[in-house]
Amino acid sequence: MKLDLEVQGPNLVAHVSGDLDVMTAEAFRRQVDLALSRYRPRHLYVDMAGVTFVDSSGLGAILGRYKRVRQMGGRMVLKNPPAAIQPVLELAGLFRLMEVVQEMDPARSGGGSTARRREE
Amino acid sequence: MKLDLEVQGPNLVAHVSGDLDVMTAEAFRRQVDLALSRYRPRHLYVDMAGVTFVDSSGLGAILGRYKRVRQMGGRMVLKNPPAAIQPVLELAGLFRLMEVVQEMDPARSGGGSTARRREE
Amino acid sequence: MVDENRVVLELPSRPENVSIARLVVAQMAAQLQFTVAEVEEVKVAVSEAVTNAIVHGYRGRAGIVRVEVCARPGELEIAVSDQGVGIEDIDLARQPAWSTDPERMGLGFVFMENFMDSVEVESRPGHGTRVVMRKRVGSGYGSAAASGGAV
Amino acid sequence: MVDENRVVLELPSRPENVSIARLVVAQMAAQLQFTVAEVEEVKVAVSEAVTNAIVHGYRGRAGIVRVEVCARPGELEIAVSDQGVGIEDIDLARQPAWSTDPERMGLGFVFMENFMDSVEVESRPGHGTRVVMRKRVGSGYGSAAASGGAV
Ligand SMILES: Nc1ncnc2c1ncn2[C@@H]1O[C@H](COP(=O)(O)OP(=O)(O)O)[C@@H](O)[C@H]1O
Ligand SMILES: Nc1ncnc2c1ncn2[C@@H]1O[C@H](COP(=O)(O)OP(=O)(O)O)[C@@H](O)[C@H]1O
Repeated sequence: MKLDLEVQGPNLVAHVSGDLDVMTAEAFRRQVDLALSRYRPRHLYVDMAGVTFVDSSGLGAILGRYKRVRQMGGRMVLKNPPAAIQPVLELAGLFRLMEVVQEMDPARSGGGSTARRREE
Repeated sequence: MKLDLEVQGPNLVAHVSGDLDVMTAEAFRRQVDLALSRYRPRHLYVDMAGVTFVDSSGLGAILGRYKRVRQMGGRMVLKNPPAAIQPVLELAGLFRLMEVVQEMDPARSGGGSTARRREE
Repeated sequence: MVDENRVVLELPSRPENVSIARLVVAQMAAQLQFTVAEVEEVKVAVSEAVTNAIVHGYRGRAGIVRVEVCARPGELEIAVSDQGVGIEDIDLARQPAWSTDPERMGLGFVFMENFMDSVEVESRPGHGTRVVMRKRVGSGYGSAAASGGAV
Repeated sequence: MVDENRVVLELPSRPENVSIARLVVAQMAAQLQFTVAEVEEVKVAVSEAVTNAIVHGYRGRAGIVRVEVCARPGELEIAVSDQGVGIEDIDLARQPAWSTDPERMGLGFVFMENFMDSVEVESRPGHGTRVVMRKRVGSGYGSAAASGGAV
């Protein structure tokens, strides 16, 4: 798992890639929580374009951040979940719980035109 | 392992991809030999751009075709071996035994400008 | 494939070994000509079972997780066993969103059941747990997503 | 990694299982931070040893190839064992270009020796063979290609 954190104006964008499982979920949790405490962003975007695998341990880390951002009064948006991991997100009900956006060309994007326009 | 055979004028071009090991070497041998018998090409080009792995079983299949083509009076040219498999080819002495060409953009090529020009 | 191919994997109970179990079952599922989407489902199911053995069965202590993957014509069978603490009440453990660990979501068995055709659990408290899952080629894709929404 | 991670794989002697051995060692080598080129070398070495167990040890008959992969800080150890026919003359078997099978090239041990730091072979005719190979992180890359030309 690889995580790049980017502050975009009032928002935090987390670019995740690789596997989100019991091995990597804790590092995801720790690093995102640290950034949430340090920068106190308004909203959290999690860009999943490079994610190759998610199971319930990975989902737990995502949902934990969702709860925290909500408590801080913000919103969490999932960006570009690849087709391979969508059944897991769907079965867990994530698509009903949080906003999910799919960009035209995720590889090119530094943080997401679709998502950001909604914020402005 | 996936093998596409293409007749280009007097030559046969074999596009191989995937793993060349004990599981797949026999299919490579059988299919190339069948094409050599059927089309009696002058020379054999083996395009390895998509090859992900080669061990001594895979090398045996390549060297066997080399010997057969030489017996038929032709030449065998290895095209675009990826960096990952070059130590194996080198250690086996293949680079001294047969011609190896690297094209600029292997993905685009249907049979190889560099190699074919040498034949004309 | 004429007869069956039975591969056994013994993994120390370390988080980094869950991905090894996934790799092996994915390779065997692909050889059986499961679709790409079905292979993903099998990976999630085995990931949940092996994670449970490590996290719940051994609770972070050293132990061996045994993964048996059996490929037969048209079917993949996966057995994951540990010699850990075992499960007191299997029916309760299998309930959606139920977990003995407040940090976890209780979705492991939900995923195993939705992504495989059958899931059997045997357990003896103090002795260990064995989960046997089966999936037939061409039976799984699309069925899981339809029931969406366990949280 | 503080202590060692010892993964055991039991593979039926079928050609399609050689790739499973490669996947597992590649994953464990990558976790030890071998370079991409070193991981490729380890894959070739294990591929040769497992292929030998299937092709020479069991000669196409059914049997189990046991692959033990042990990752320690800075070192990977791989043991491949079979209970096949065994090797009469180990020194002869290890000679470059020597093979009991006219269809094969006799390069298996050449690759194991060039791509790993050490290779030990134990064998008892009629009982089986065990090959133990080790590679240290940061020792292998570039050394193999330099000696080129076994054929
Ligand atoms: N191998 C196991 N050993 C002991 N207990 C287990 C095992 N697998 C599952 N359990 C129990 O079943 C519960 C539910 O498991 P699961 O649905 O996978 O959810 P989670 O892993 O999120 O807790 C666990 O919280 C645990 O109490
Ligand atoms: N596991 C084994 N069981 C029995 N014989 C073996 C085994 N491994 C190697 N050998 C013997 O050693 C010889 C040389 O092996 P190797 O260098 O790998 O070349 P090749 O596989 O091309 O024959 C083989 O031809 C075989 O006679």
